[in-house]
Amino acid sequence: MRTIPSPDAEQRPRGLAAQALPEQGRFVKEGPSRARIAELAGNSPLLRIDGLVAGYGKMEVLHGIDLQVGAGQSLCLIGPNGAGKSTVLHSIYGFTNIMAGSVTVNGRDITRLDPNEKLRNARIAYILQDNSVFPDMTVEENLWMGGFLMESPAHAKGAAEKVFEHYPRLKERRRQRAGTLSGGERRMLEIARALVMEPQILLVDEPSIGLEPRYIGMVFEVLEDLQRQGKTIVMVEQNAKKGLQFSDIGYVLVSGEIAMAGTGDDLLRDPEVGRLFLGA
Amino acid sequence: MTPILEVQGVTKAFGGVIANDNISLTVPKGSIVGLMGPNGSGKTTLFNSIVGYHPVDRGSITFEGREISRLRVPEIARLGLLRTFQQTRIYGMMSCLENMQISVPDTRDGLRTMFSKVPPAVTQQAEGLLEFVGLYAKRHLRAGELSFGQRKLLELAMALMHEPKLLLLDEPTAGINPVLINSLIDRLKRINADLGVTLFVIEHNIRVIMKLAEHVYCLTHGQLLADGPPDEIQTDQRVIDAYLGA
Amino acid sequence: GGPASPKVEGDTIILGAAVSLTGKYSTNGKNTQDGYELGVKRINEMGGVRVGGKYYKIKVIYYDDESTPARGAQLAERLINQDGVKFMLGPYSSGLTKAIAPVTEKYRIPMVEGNGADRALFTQGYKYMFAVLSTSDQYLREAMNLAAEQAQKQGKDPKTLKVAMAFENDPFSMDVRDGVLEDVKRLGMKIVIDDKLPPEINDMAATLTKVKAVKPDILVVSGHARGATMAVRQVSDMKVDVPMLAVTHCDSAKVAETLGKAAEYALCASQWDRSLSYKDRWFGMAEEYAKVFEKEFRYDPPYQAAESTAALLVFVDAFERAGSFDIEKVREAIAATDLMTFYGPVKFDATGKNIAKPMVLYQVQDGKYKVVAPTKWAAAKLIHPIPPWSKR
Amino acid sequence: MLFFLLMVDNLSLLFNAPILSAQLLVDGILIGAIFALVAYGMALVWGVMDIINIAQGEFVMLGGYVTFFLAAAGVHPLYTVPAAAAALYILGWALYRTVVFRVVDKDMFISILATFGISIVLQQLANELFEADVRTAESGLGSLFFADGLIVVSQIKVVAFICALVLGATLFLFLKHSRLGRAIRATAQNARAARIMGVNTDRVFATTFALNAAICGAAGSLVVMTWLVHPYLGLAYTLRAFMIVTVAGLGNMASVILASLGLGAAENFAGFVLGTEYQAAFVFSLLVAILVWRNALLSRQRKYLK
Amino acid sequence: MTDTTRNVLLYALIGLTGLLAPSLAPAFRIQMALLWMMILFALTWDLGGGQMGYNSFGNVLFFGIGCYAPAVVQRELFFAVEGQPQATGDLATISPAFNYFNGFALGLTLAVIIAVAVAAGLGSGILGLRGQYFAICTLGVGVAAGEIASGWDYIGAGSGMVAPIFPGHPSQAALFFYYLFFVLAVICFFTLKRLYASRFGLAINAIRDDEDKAEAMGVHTTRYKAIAWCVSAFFLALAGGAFGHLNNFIDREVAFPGITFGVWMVLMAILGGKGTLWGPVIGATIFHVTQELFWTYLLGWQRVALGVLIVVIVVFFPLGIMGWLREQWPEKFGETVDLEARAAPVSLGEGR
Ligand SMILES: Nc1ncnc2c1ncn2[C@@H]1O[C@H](COP(=O)(O)OP(=O)(O)OP(=O)(O)O)[C@@H](O)[C@H]1O
Ligand SMILES: Nc1ncnc2c1ncn2[C@@H]1O[C@H](COP(=O)(O)OP(=O)(O)OP(=O)(O)O)[C@@H](O)[C@H]1O
Ligand SMILES: [Mg+2]
Ligand SMILES: [Mg+2]
Repeated sequence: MRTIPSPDAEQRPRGLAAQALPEQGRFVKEGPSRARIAELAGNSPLLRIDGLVAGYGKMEVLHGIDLQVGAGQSLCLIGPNGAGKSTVLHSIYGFTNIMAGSVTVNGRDITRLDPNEKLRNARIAYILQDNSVFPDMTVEENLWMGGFLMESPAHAKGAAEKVFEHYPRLKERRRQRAGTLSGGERRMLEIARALVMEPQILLVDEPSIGLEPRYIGMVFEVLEDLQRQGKTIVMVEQNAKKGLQFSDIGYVLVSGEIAMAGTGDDLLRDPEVGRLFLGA
Repeated sequence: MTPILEVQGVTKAFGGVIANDNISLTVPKGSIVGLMGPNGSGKTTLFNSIVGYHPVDRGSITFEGREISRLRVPEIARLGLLRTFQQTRIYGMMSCLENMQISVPDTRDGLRTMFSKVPPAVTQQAEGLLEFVGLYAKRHLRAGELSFGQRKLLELAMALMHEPKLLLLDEPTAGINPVLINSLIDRLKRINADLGVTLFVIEHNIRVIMKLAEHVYCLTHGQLLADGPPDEIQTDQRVIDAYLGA
Repeated sequence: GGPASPKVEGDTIILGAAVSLTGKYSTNGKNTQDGYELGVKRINEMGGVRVGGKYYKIKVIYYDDESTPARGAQLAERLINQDGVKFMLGPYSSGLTKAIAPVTEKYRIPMVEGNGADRALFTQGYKYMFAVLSTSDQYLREAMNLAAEQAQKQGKDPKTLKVAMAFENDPFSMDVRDGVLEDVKRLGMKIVIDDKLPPEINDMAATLTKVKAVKPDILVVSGHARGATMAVRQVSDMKVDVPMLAVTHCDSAKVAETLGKAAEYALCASQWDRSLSYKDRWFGMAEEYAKVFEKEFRYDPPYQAAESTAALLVFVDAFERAGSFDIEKVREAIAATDLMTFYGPVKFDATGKNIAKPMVLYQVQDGKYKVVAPTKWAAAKLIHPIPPWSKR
Repeated sequence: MLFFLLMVDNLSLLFNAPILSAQLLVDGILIGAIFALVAYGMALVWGVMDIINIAQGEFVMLGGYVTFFLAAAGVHPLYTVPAAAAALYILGWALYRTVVFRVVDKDMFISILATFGISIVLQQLANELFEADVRTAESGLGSLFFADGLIVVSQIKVVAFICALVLGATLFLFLKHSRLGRAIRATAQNARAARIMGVNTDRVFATTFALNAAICGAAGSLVVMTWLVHPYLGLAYTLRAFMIVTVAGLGNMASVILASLGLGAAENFAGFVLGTEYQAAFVFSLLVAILVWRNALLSRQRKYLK
Repeated sequence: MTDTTRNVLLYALIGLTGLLAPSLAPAFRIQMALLWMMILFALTWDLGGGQMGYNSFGNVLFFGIGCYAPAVVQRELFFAVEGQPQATGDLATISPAFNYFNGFALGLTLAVIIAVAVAAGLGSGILGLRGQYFAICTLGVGVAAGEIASGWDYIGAGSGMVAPIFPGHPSQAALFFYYLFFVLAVICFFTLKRLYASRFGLAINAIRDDEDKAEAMGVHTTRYKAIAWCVSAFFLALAGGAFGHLNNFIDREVAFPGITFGVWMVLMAILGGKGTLWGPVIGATIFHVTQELFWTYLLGWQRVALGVLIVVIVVFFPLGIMGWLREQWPEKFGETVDLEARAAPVSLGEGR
């Protein structure tokens, strides 16, 4: 009989993906105060979430989230699988069932804005976690779709050309159907597409999924570049070390609640965070 | 060591793109072999060729000494060669537990097993595995309601449930929490050691591949660039240039 | 099953009918219902039916069978079981009648019908079903005879005549076809086309192309109202030249009115016509019936309506002669019917069909339906052969 | 027995008089053009909204009635084609806003059910309001004669054919190159991603559905001028459109046209040789055979039809 | 335990109602018999369409075979009534009960054999098709079968054929067919219940959710699909046989009612909630009862009302009634999250 011995908690935390560890739960109880959150955002938030309760259908996933990020700042959400990180981004964009709370940009309430108005009216772009290319369109057409809101198709095409310059690999494949791209190529296309409209706020859900090491570096360079141009970035990243290194602010999300908030570097240095969330 | 899988001169082109160019490699029985390479270098394509998703243009693929390059997907799967998908695939409307229960192999499917209820032992094992990937609490939820990473974990658990002879994993840790990755590696190693499941793993995460694999193949532009033990590969200049970066 | 005695509420005797208010037969189903309703109205206005010294009004319960046989059978069950109806009026079409007759027979409920003409109805040994109309094989026989006659007049042997047939694949039209086949055999003619039109057909181009190719002397078509419209319209569109075109249902399809010149010279089989000199005590002459009907429903009564009214009259007559609503007595009275109506004579043989009334044949001339056969009733002379399209 | 004799006769007739084949082919292709219109619309709605519109045939029927009533009121039937299209566009829009928008993101079968409900309602309302009489409208265009009058082509069918081609080409160019067209395609492939790009998918859906209804309305207008119209006409068109779209696939307008014309011709030949009673049976059996055969071929390449 | 008791009570209640219904409302026997038939329709359609994701529009094919086969057997063996102009006479005397039931039983057996054979034969070809290709093929098969039946003289072609009349009083006939349909529906229900509880149920669900994945996991998809299809054919053939004899008159429209029964099957299953065991039962009941009410009270407008009803239901209960309930109270359907619970330690390799 080949029995797998029950591993000790040190080595293999139980039910990590689904719920908080007992230790993680401790964080939740001591979740950051509003003041701390505001302070991290320099007390002048561009994007702000207050008391957000949201979920899918009847199921409540987020239980009162506060989040603030200032203009030109970057924020990284980390946490176990299923903690609700993607749900936060979904909620900002309006893909979830929002039961309470509000999302504001520049003081303007956008909670009830339709998803398709977010880019036009709030200049928020979103890179989804799961596959979102238009598979039966060519790479080129996918990029043109990125510029759908521009005044004319010619504008969109021009903008797409500019983006192509940064992504030679996509350029090589510009007439290939997007559905036939490899996993990493798709990811690149999705990222590139979100940049066409030059958004003010960028929501990025795990940009590095499926990317080769060199490209991960490259993606973070691109993001850095964007931030330098004054864009605000909210990111989810499982590659938490990279994410926190990059970000000004880091939040730890556990079981639909903010467990910790701090500057990226603070969190990186915190040994508890390291042990429980970075897998160090 | 006897090879369980032998790929010989496999070539696969899509129109102009040659995704696999004359690739030959072997996976020894009972080992853990890694496959890495830049995006679009043809890793997933190779997996697809092996498990029968499309016909190969040229070359031969043998599994336990048996030519399988002409067989169809379910036939190959029933030989004990299983794969997970890079773009995760689970049975969305079924509960997680049911997803696990149906993943028990079909090989001994007489009419009787077909119509019999799921044995308690199977359920127990399914629950155990779910517990391991942290989905036990959600075992009665529909799999379609899981988060991205949870789906990935479920798919992996399903593959483990099957206990195949050879398991091809396509980026099993992409999008998985780092803490969990550690124990996954652990678990995969144990499965390999205790149950003799041979593993063939695509990974971009260097840390994972270094910890896991005994032997690594590296592809670029559809061609085999290098192969060897992990530490050798990690320091191979060609691999660094083509893939790892400085 | 329901109450043992016939359904009489106060001084009203209740009859039941399933008719096609929706579905493919709904035009003719409506005609049928209107026919019944006119009869009911007239009888009730005249005081009702006198049975056993007392006057009873008449009422009919209707259901919509949606032109589907299965529904028809269920509705008959419902009328008999739930509504307690003991006397039934027929539905529209042979198919529906075929579906309902086994039910009425099973429950021994007398049914008088005016719209099921397929001969197969009368070979089942049904004892409770009576039909006031001529059987469907009769519809186009007159046309075949005319064709033979005309051939002889021109000094041709009728045996040289080529016949093209296009019949809807339903019980009624199939029996029309059988009638034609029998005559073709009798007269020694040759069949060159034998197409069966599926009920949902909307286009006859394939058949008509064949007609153009084989140049028959007679083209016979039967397919209820839709078949008539389609045939007449497409023969004209495709400029198909045939010396004789004979169709059923063209009066209820109003081909002369709606298709104008295209309908000219078409022969139409009819059970009845307003110009006939039949007469009864309820409506008077056929023409008077037609006028009352027009006034009530604002359209020319097609024969389907007249038949239906006649079916009701048969019941009225039988009730009065039986002097009771006893089912068996009424059945016997119906079987012994020998009645003259505005619609024509009614007398049933042992199988329940009316053997007393002949069919008539119209020809569309100058946009009007003119009776051209049988000679006894003819109001106009047959124009034969039909001039080719190039000369029209 | 008689059946087989006649069938052999029919075949030899075709061999002896090839001109008949020409007539059948021409007729079939012209009929096919009408199918093509209806099928386009279906493919569009199916592809973009993931809805199989069962009320397709009812739109055709209503378009026919628009023409019929306008013609009865004295308008020349040919001028009523745009009117029918416009009327149906409005109806399509209204239906989307009241019913279809609620089911558009649901399982495909839900939408089948909803549009089936709509189709019954439209059909029965037509039966109640317009009566079940069979109606036609006379275009007054007459016919063209070829080969000494052996081939007759009614001009209205030619008009229908040209309409179908022009509409098809326009639609193709529109989808391929216009902004809205690209938005429609993007929505079809990944609605959520399209929304993120700022596409108002709801409006795209409404437009698509209304556009489809308009196309069907135009087709119906042509139908009543060529053949006839009655409340129960719809099913035949829905079925054929469904068939065409399945064979031709969703994305490809050219193959929709080809399949439609092919279907028209196949029906005509089958009707001629086998008799109309086996026309439908033949066409449907052929369909099954083609699909099974194609699938079998693909399965050798480890693929299947999709 | 409480759950089981509740279930047993529920079944007992329904069973009892089913058994007593014909005596409680004798006038409605036929309608109630048809209710059971509708339930059977919805259940068998759901087996393919709901549970397996193979949406068939051609299930009437098996129903049609079922209609015709016993009628043909009756005609050939015992009752020379149909289509023979010479065979007149008293129906009561040429329909002795013994022959009637013998012929009927024989006919049903034949119907089942043919239907299952046809299902197996056709299945090998068209079950390889997916999605809409499968749907259109089944539609094609259903239509073609109807057309062929209406051209085939042996079974009466377009004129149809007549099954012998039930030997005995009509009310007995109604009773007989009522119980026949009742028993059929009950057997069908429990058969499916048992099937869904087994590996078979999981397998066809997996095929529905992602057939590629199921294949890749080595599930014998072809075998499961064929079996599901044959089970549908089996029950539909029996239903058809009973209906043909109940209706007496059989023609293409009765036997291959593609746009009535054929569509209703789908409607009822979806209305109740496809992919569930009870959904089709509930859907069929609601559909049948409302339909009958509309027929009675909305003469001529009943189809309009039906259409509106369908639209309204679909708009407000897009997941069907069971689906809606499940969404409202997921926990009642076992969709629970128990954060505290933990599984027993696993022992690999001991699972089976
Ligand atoms: N469509 C859905 N319907 C119902 N529940 C959902 C749905 N999507 C996600 N959930 C649930 O919401 C919770 C949070 O999901 P979310 O996708 O936000 O997680 P996450 O933190 O992004 O995880 P991951 O790292 O795996 O992507 C999960 O427990 C999941 O089960
Ligand atoms: N069906 C197809 N048609 C055309 N080209 C294809 C097709 N499938 C894959 N390709 C191309 O083949 C190349 C190899 O793709 P593959 O998916 O095997 O890459 P990969 O090594 O798995 O990359 P990644 O790490 O990004 O997943 C890519 O350039 C891709 O664009
Ligand atoms: Mg996520
Ligand atoms: Mg890959």
